[in-house]
Amino acid sequence: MSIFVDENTRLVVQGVTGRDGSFHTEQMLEYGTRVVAGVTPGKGGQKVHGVPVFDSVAEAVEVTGADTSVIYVPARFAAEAMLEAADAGIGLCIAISEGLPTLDVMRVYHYYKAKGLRFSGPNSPGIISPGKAKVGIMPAHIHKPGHIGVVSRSGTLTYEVVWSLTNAGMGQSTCIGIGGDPIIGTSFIDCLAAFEADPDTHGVVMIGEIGGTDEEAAAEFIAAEMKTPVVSFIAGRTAPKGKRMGHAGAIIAGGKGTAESKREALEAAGVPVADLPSQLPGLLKAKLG
Amino acid sequence: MSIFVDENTRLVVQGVTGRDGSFHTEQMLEYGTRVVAGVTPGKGGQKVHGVPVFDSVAEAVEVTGADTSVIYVPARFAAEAMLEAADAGIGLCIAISEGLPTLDVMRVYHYYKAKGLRFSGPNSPGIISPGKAKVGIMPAHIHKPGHIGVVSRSGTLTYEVVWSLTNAGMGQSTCIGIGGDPIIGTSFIDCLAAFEADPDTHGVVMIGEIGGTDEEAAAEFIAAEMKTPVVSFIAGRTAPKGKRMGHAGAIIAGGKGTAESKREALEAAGVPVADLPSQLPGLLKAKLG
Amino acid sequence: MKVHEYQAKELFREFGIPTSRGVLVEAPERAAGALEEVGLPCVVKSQVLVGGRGKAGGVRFVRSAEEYHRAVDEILGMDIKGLTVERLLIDEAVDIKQELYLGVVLDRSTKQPRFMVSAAGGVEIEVVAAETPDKIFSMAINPLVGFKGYHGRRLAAFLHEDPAVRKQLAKVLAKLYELFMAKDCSLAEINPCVITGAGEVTAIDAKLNFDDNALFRHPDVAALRDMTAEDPLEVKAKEAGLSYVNLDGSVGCLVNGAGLAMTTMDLIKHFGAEPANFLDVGGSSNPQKVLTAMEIITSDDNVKSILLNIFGGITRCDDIANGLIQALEQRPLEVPLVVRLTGTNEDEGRAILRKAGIEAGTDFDQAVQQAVNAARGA
Amino acid sequence: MKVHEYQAKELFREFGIPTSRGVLVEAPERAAGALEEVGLPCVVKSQVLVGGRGKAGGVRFVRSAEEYHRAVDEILGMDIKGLTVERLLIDEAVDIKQELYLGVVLDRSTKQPRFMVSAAGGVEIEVVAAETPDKIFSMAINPLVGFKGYHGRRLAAFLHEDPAVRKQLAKVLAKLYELFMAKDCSLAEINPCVITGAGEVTAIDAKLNFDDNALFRHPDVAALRDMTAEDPLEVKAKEAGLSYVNLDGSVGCLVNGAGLAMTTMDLIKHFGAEPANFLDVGGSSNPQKVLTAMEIITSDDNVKSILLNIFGGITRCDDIANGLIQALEQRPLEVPLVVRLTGTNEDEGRAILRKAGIEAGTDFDQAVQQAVNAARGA
Repeated sequence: MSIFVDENTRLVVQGVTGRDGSFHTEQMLEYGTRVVAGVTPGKGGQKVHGVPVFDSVAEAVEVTGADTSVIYVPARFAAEAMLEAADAGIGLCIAISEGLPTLDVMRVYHYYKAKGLRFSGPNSPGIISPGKAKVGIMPAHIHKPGHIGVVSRSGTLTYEVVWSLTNAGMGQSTCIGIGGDPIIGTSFIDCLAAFEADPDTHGVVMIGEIGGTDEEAAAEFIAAEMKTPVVSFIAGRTAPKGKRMGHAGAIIAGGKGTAESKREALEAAGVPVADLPSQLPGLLKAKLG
Repeated sequence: MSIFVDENTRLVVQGVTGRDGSFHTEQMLEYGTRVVAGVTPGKGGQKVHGVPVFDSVAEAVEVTGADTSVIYVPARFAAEAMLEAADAGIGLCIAISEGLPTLDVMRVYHYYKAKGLRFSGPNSPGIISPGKAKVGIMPAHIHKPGHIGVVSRSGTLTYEVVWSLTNAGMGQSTCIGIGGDPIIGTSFIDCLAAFEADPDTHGVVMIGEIGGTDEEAAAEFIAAEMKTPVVSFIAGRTAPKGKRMGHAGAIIAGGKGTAESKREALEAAGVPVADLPSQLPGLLKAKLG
Repeated sequence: MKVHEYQAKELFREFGIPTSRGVLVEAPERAAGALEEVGLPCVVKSQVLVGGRGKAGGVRFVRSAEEYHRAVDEILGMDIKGLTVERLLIDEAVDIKQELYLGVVLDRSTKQPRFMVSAAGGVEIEVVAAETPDKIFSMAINPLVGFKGYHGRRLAAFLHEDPAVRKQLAKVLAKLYELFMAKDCSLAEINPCVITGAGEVTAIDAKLNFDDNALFRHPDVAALRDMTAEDPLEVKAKEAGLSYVNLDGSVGCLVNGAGLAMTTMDLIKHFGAEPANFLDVGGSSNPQKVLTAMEIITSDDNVKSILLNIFGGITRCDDIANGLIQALEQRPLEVPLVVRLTGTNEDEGRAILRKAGIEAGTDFDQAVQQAVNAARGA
Repeated sequence: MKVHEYQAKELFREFGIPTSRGVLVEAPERAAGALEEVGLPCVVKSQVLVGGRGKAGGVRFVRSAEEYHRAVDEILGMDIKGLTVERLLIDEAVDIKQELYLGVVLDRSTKQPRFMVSAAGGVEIEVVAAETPDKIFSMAINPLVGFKGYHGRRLAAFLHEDPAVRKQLAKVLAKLYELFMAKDCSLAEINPCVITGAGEVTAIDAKLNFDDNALFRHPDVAALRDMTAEDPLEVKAKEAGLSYVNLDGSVGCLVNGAGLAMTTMDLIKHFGAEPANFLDVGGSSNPQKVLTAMEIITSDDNVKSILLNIFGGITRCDDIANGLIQALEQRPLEVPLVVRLTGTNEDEGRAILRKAGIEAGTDFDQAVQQAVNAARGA
């Protein structure tokens, strides 16, 4: 098993005719993901790497039965694309686009919540269940099917960690980039709960970073609810306060969101926190026994 | 048992210092309803018939543990009062006020839906579970505890029917006026489902009227989901088309919403429809066997 | 509340919806000036608050000045479904290539504004819905999020092939939604919305209904009310806060509550007469309302008997009784009165009436039968 | 993006929030005119984009013309936390009876705008939060419904006893929410918001932060950016679409992805040196970005070695390699360069570099250690 995406996922790519959308559609197809449709307003009727393009998500869903969407549209149109997916009956929307206005994402969040739907991201690398489906922009070859769940606020740092897991012989059930923005649709806790419920996930790597208090909340959740072993890494120990470190969400503000506070909370919850990403496979092996 | 309100209901009266609010607070107290608080902005600290008045619903909930609210505030402030109740954690809001702008109620509806809360009304007489609690404006003495559920879009017509049930010796589990506006918070189906789930409700009287297609939808629900016997009366057989009959919702528009269409749908679902309200107790007795 | 086509078009223009250009004519002497402004050919359109103007001969396309003046003469003052034509809209003749239907209504079942659009414009949408339902595309808009670009694109794509026309349609649809929400409409309709030979999108008719309950926050809309186009008794009732509909029967009725009032009408018919009116004095009534209600009912010459039917809830029976006594003092009745009074403060109410020599009953069926018999006997 | 107090106050006035009256002075010769306009006593306030101006001596209350001119002379050109004071706001002295704190922030955990208010205004809210948390009242606003009357009443009731003051506060809070949402703020703060002796509510300081991602739809706000108040390298980076933060260490780094860039910094420190910067070239990078990034890093004299650390996803290793080659052609390096390249199109990227004589590694820890050693050896 795996979480959120798998071999049954029927994917529609929003922004399929753009540079990134087209490139990654090809990559996802190569990986074996069932990309059933693409959407670009005004370009309905075209094909991209053999995938039929529609003018609207609603049409794409009607014709192809798509159930999951991935968003590659430019930042200023991305929130609307997410709303379009929700209105078209898409159950899971994975937003790769970065640079979305925060208040737009906030409104999208409450709309999805009201409808009981899920989105992940924005500003995320996507979700991959190795050997089953890849939805996003992560390089495929670093992954390997297996039993470790990976959840992270970062993109490339996740690849780093996944690569070291794969090199250590530890395949992954599902790897999720939840996104680096202050407001995201799917939280650490959402993913941890899903991993906990997945019998095929035997251990979890959680990669946090400075900013916000989601890692602290996750620590509480792990202590209270999880039997699956979790190990962690927190980026940003050397980041100065008050400066945004690239990700809109990676900022130590009002004394909150330091790497130390997160590390302390996690260690108090029994989660080993690595100094270097390269230490994670070892910590995990020790935890798994 | 009963539905929606009972002896455990802790009621806050919004608009408690107004003419209607104050009068009906006294009536509800006399009936034995646990009116624990009143709210009128700017009048916090006063008492109305011994009930403490607060400036906000949030304070009222904090101090008194109120879980249900009833709204007597003027139409143009009523929608906001309903939102205030929702934000204060009130689980059921019963709106008596009439004349609310429809788009206001529409927004309130979607907000309540998003929060998973329930409101009833507006433009309704309220809800009474005879012998337990009365929340609204219905005259108490016409009711009698028993096993018949009554649900109606009307106010006074409901009293008429309840009175004839009482006179026929058939007490009521709960009587609900769902309101006469085009958009209401609690539908016939919501009430029918609740009555169906209530072991103490042995039969149901559903009182519809012209306008909309809620009675037709209810007929489908009854046919598919209900074992409890239902009888019905539909008001407005003589109403001309295109003219609003008092209730904002009572209008035959675009050929839809006639009394005949509702009657046919109900009879097709096995629901006897009375010609006169006074026939309802007899029809019900026959159904209950 | 309904408004005339010319008023709806003014609101359209305020919200940026393109409309045909027209001039209002309220008196024959203005007709020549209007023609000069609009030019030939043009369309002479009666402004009445009722559907089916065209079929009734109230809309005429004219090519010459002679035709024009004949049309003005014939249509101004014409009777359409009981309403006298007091105003004409002299509208430019648009080069129509295609007629579409665009409408927004309030969808009661999903509690959302719902767009209905069709490429089969120019006819009543109910007819299209009944005969060729697949020619209508319908889409509800969640009001918490509003009308977005993709809604407009989807609707426009159903209506037309041409990308340039689609773009214009999407814009018009967005504006129509904005107007619907901003002005508390219950209906906003462009039928037909035409595509001209030059590929321009234009509204050549316009229909807007407004939520009466929201008029307090739209004084500009409330000011558009055309009292002359409404039944004077209904206007008087509305001003007094009463719901009143004038009907053709002989039994006048004054009832509290819309449902009970409708049922009272139904029972009058059931027992063999016809109701003269629907009248709901509303909840929380004060004596003044009863006074006005009695005035309205008694000013209808068809009324042969009056039934006062009250089941008190938020309405108190003593208030009703006081109002009735005052009304009878000011204007003694010339027709029989039957009173049925029960509910909140019924004892107090009945006592007040008894002092004035009126015996109020409590049984609904009985009271209606009495009123019906009284009307027949008269 | 941050703006100056005087700019924030202009936006306050645009949204109807009462503020103290002030005049901006950017050159000493304008000081006399400003004094004439504002009058005595008044407050001379440095306009710098950093907190703690007061403690640093950048805000002075003056009673006489002499005091005023001395203050202007001393504060204009003053250094406050590394920033030179280029502007003064000469603000009227308000008769302060009470100082409140009113703020709206984005609450990340509930994903809603959150009001924080306190009757203990005039000091940093973080201090109040840490020392006397019960003096703060906090309330989140659901953005789908917005700020309603009851929100304002509840917040105002916490802040003050007087009904007239409460009414004013509720109005100011509503306007502050409106501004926050309309202009895509991430922070909107009035500290202090004062109650004057006459019972008037006035903002005498104003702080607004804006969401950089939303500036495209607020050209008026974007125009307020004070480039002179920002690090010139950071400005250049921002213009090129790069995230860059200048730091004090010796190992310059160019990384794709914020998380990996932060981790690279952490590892540099872990292996015994200090990072010279944070630099994320972002996703979907083009060669031009790498070129600019290299320019920025090499223009920092503290840099003793450079680490290029790329793990390709949406970023393609060949794009990065091409950008690097171009950069090196335009400006040969004077410090050692360590390249670590892996991920999407890594073979192509590595081949491009190999042609230019650069051997790229794949191991993260190893690459950082090499760069640290290189910086130390230099």
